[in-house]
Amino acid sequence: MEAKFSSIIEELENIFKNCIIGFKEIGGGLLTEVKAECLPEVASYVFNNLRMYYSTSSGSDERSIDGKFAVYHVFSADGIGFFVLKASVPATKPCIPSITSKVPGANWAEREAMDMFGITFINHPEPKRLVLPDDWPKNLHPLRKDFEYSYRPSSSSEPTISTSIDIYVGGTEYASTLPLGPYHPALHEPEYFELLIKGEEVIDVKYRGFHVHRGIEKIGESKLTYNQVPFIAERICGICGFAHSSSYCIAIERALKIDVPERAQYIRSLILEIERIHSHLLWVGVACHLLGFETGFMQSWRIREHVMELAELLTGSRKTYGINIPGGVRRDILEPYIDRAKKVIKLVEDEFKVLRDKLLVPEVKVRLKEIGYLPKEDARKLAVLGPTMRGSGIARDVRKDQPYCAYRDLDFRIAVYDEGDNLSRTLVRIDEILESINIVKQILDNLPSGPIRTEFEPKPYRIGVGAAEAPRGEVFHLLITGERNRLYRWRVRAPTYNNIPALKIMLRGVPLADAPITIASIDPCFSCTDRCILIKDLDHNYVKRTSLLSFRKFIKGD
Amino acid sequence: MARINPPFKKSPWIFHLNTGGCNACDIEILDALTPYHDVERFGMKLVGTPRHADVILLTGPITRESKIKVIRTLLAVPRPFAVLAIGSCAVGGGIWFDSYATIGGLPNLYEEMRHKYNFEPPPTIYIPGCPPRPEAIIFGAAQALGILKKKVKREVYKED
Amino acid sequence: MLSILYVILTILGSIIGFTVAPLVDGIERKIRAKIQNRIGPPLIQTWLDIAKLLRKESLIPRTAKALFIIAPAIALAMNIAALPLLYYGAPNVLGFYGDIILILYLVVGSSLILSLGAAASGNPYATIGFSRKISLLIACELVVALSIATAILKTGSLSLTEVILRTGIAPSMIIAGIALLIVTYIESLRLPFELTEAKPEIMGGIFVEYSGRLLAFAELSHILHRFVMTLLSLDILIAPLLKLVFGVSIMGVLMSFIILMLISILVLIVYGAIESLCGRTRIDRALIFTARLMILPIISLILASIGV
Amino acid sequence: MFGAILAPIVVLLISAVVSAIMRIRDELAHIPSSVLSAVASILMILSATYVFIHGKQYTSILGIKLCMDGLSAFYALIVGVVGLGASVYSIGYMKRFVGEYSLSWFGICYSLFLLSMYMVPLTTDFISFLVFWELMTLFSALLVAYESRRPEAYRAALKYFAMMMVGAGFIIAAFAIIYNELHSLEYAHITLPPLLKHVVFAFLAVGFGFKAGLAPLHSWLPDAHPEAPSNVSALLSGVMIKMAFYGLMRFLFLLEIDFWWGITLTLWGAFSAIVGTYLSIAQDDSKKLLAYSSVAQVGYIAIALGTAIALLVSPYSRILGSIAFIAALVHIFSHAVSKGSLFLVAGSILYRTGTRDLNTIGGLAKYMPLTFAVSLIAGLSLSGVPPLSGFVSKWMIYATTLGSRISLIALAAALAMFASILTAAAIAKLITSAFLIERSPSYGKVSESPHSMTLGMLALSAMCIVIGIYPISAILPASLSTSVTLAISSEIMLESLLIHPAVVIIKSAGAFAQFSSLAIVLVVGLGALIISMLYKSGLRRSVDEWLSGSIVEPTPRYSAVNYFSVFKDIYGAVYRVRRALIKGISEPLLVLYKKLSTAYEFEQRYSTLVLTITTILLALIIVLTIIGVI
Repeated sequence: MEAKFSSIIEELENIFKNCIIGFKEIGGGLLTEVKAECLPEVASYVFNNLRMYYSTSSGSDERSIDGKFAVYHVFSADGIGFFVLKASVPATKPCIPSITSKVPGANWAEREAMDMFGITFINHPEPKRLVLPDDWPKNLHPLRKDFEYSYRPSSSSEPTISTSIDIYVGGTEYASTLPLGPYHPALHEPEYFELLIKGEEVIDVKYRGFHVHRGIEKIGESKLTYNQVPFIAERICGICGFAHSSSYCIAIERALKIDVPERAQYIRSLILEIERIHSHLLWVGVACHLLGFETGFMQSWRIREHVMELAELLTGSRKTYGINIPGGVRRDILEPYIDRAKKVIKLVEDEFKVLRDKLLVPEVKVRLKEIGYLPKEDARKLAVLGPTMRGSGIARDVRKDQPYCAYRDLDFRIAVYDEGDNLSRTLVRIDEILESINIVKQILDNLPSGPIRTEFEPKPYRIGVGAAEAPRGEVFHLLITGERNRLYRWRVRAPTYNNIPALKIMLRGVPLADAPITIASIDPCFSCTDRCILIKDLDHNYVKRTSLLSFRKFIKGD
Repeated sequence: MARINPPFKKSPWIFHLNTGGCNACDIEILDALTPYHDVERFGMKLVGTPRHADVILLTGPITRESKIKVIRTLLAVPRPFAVLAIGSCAVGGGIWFDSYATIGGLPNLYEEMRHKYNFEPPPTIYIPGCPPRPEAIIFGAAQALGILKKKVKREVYKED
Repeated sequence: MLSILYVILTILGSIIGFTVAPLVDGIERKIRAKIQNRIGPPLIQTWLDIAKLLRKESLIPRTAKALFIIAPAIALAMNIAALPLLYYGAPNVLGFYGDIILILYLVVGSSLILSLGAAASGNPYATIGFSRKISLLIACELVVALSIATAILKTGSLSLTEVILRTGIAPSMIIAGIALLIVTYIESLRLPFELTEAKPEIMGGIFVEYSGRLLAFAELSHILHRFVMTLLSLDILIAPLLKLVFGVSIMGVLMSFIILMLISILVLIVYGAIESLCGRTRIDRALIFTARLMILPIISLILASIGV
Repeated sequence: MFGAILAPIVVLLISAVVSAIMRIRDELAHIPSSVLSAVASILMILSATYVFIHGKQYTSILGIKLCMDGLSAFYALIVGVVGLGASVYSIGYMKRFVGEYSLSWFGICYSLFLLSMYMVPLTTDFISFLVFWELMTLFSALLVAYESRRPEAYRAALKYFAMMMVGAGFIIAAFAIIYNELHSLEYAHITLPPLLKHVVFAFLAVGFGFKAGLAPLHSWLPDAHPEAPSNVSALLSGVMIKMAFYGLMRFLFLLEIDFWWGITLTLWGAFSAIVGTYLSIAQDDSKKLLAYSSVAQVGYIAIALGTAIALLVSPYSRILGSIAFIAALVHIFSHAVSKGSLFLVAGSILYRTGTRDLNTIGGLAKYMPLTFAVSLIAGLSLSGVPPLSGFVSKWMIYATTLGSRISLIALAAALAMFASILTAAAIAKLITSAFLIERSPSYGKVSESPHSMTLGMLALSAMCIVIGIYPISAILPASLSTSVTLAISSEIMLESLLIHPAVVIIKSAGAFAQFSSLAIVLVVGLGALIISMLYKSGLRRSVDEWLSGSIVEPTPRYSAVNYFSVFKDIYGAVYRVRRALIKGISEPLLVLYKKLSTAYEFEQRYSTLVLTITTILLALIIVLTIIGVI
């Protein structure tokens, strides 16, 4: 790995001699430890001069290791691996310079670290709360190691909504606000957008998300073992859950240097592609629904039902398949099923091609064209991902750039459109469906034989990064292994997390009627974005007992 | 629990209320609307505002952030109405039943609403599963509406 | 003898209009379901819906004004009042000099009252729905006014019955009738033009705060409005032809009554089918479409003024 | 019985004198003038009734011969009805200005303004007509400039006055031509050579068009009406601008009417209706919105009058023509009461909230339920919703215009129908944004307007309902005055209508009886039935507003400026043309006007004096010039 990064290492050592503490190889990339005060310059150099694509940032409470808080900024060096910048500060004064002014995409990730770890980011443009509810006490940070995850503090204030994007541009005289959400028919998840409209034109938008913040990340950090995490990772999202469990597995396999059998790699790729097909078909349907085209919605979901059938055939369940574990997969695909799967995928392809021709009629195109424009440069700055990025003309795809599973051996192309409007994002997805069908066919034809999983020996304090191309873009997992078969730190970044801030650019000047479809055009998946699962400490299961008791009481009471 | 003979037996309009779920249940609900399962057969219709709703489909654990909004939504429904708690999370909080960011499942919410808002819980059907299949959702809905005759006697757990 | 038949037909037509309009809505839903490869709801579903809504409670938002409660009832009453004034294949005994204008004002007035009632809820979504509905109403009304002016100019009478009985087959009337039929489609807020409710955008727009009985009145009034407008445009387009073919004898009147009712149901069903093949348009595009549509009644007015 | 005619004059003169004396207790000065004006208004209504029953009455005062015939009586009736409402309203409303502006000054101007409006239709010769006409202009201008410390009001009055002077110039020119042929100052029929006849028509139409505020000549109206105190606005919009139609009706029929005059007036009216309503829906100022709507409504009257002229030319369509004439009068009446009450409503809002900006007020229906009810009744009446007065008059206009079988008139009628729905939109905007939409900060302390104001508004809006349900109450006086007016124009019509007035009345009234009873029974009966069902069931519950689950109040709410925005973009040819015109023509003029007005802005104290002197000078100059030229 270090060999691949050698030229970058050399360049950085020359320029930032005094800043860099050291380089270290990690699973899936290179870790560069820098002094905290140099962080913005190094990040800016990496982002602007080396043209690496920003991925995400993560805080970490490493007080039990070296008495420090650390921040990781992850960039993707396409074709080589991930480039991770690490800076740590003493626990007594957790202040780290912010890189948001240099790398705008880091805005949310830094604010999240602010919420969850209590790390202060110096010179952050919007140092506001992002993830936690507004009535959450100020000095309580859930991801710190000394926080008891099942602790539910009482409200510190009346519940209000503070919105996280609120930079109004000019011309707001007599403009009116219109709430969109949390329970709006255009959104199937609770999220709050506040549109500022003038007549029928949206002039600005505020956003308050993280209603689906269930607190995820601590389970792997505390009590779940490596093998249990994939199941909860799959429940981060009901649509692209398999991408989450896969990229978790990839990260841990890379961190612990496990060789996964080829058949398992192929099976993972197969399920990932099936997931992409059903998710994109779902999106096509929802887009039709938002455009008021109910027939399109019904027809694309009718086709999607075949894909669900296919998934059930191959994995045993319609979704949340539960077949991923570190080191391979749990369930093999039997020979007779492959023939049936081939038939189904052929059917899907034929029916979808008919639907595609019927969907892309001029009247639909008019509603999509030149609406929700996201320029290429803004897309890179905000580090948007997936079809949103490819619709703005950036030809990136984790499957090609950081190959994982069986993608190195498969033949496929990346769909890219340059216009950056809703139509191009739609076309990207439609092309990707056909491309995925193609990949599924290839895998079904060339499924190698052999074992499907391998055993491994866990080691503590290894860092691994894993990324998988989910339907909505790159799913990214960063993890640090811990003792007792458990994770020390687990950071999950879903694509929508990077895509939502782009909405403030996309929504400006859009007619009100097109606001829902523009929001939908990034295919937002808030449950991924809001993830952060904190799972209960098994040693203190009294909470569970009381909770169950109340449930029983409830049933009895009726 | 579900002793209902509601006026909306023949035309239950449903409102989809995601209280913090992972989308899997939500998508299975939408799936139930589409050609394979087509719940419009029973007059079911997805409506956009709780004002028009007869049945609330509730998915996901109730998170701390969305709690107050869920309460407002439940108070915005004209009576009589029924609630369908879909998926393990809605039924009892699922794997996040005791996380700091949630208050657990629907029963916990009811308890809080009883105390704070003097809210008498409507007839509620619990459909577990992660996610429940569309068939299960339709079955539960049919039971809630009394379209389906129950062949099993209702039993209530008693603590001795 | 004949005049008794006329009375009976008018009353019968009104009753059929009232009962069948929601049933036709059921047929539309069934057809839509078929196009979407579904089974669809039973035919009487719309009546079932209304019956259910009548039995549910109505929630009144604290921001609402009294108009919110009264408006749906008045709108419904206005639409019902318009029903017996229409032409049902037989000369309308309730008709009088100027009834066309009364019908128009009743129909427009019902829309106006209903949207004012929605705005009275104080809800911002309803306000946007209100603004859109009035915009669309104005745009449509220009076409309607020009078409009706053609019909009246052609015959010189302001009585619907006389207009129908006096005209033969005139190109200007046919063009005006077609323009009316198209504008009826727009004004009945069917799918490309279903902008005032637009669930994914403004959550049901003008209906967002209505529930229970009030919603039932609003829905019923909406459905009746569709029927009245459709029958009015068919009266201008088809009825003169029917009268020419069947005359005004007992059999002829009965025949034209039946055919007129069947055609209006058929037209409504065709509308429903068109609806299922369309996506929603935007308010600006809808208004541009309506503005372009103005060419038809202007042509018809010119034709009528040169006596064609 | 000359006492009947003279009584209001005497009372109003007393009122002016008392107001002048009340200068010593200025804060109460508005009460005697308002009460006496109200009494005078009642006397006007009585004298009008007397004339309707007993026929034409003559009298003279200071050597000026006065005559109240059917047409004058009809105008006296309108002045009386609107004057009564506005005067009662003044008792409460003028408290607004206590200590700020002189109430005694208001009392003088108000009484004399009412007096001059009453006098204009009573005159029998051109000179006294002009005198009272100019007095009416003068006193109305003084009332517009009442809040003289506000530069807007002062400028509006100046603009109004300047434009009226130009209009008067045209009228005087027409009179001069007539006098040249007639060699008498008394009104009498005259036959002019064709070219001269058309010139006289053009001069009269333009001259009175200025006063009526017909579309391209309207620009004073949306400035002057909002700036005047609201009770005066009601009189300005309700009565004064219609005096122009009195002039047209009186003088056009002295000449031999021409078919194309009718067509011209009709198309001009349609143009004014469209432009007025278009501009009306674009306003965010409650009184400006109403003022532009007045521009549209005088368009309707012009349509009706034009149709009447076009139809009366041919002997075959005399009856329809006279119905069109009646329609014009009924619309004058109907618009007077509905627009009058709407201006009073706007005044009440202003009185309580202190603003006319629709963007900043809202949700008043809860606090001012009676005002809201008045606005709803008057607004729906103005939009022509049955069964209210506006429907009656508009129905008559459509019936005659569409029934005329003249395609240009039918086109105008179609445009008028369109304008009518635009009016509805404008009124809906007014009602929605002022009364219905919630707005924060909500006016928690706003209460219903004082009793006298409410009474004035209710009285006027009650007339909307009365005329709507018993159209005969407006049609009877209108047809009586029509028979007289048309008699002046043609001897044959006089005989036939005098002998058979019932023909006209029953033919139209009978149909009204039929449909209004039907509509009333169905709408009111069914509505009441359904509402009673609702009340009985008890299935109602008060809840919070549904904002898609959001727990924050959307602030600001949908403000008035947002209404119909897309419509205004796409159907906005009117706005675009107007913008182009303003850029090309008005702006250079505006520069000149601004220079002039700054020149006049010296001592505020002397403003009224300067205004008066300028007026007289200007009038003299114009009269002399025109007479000298001819």
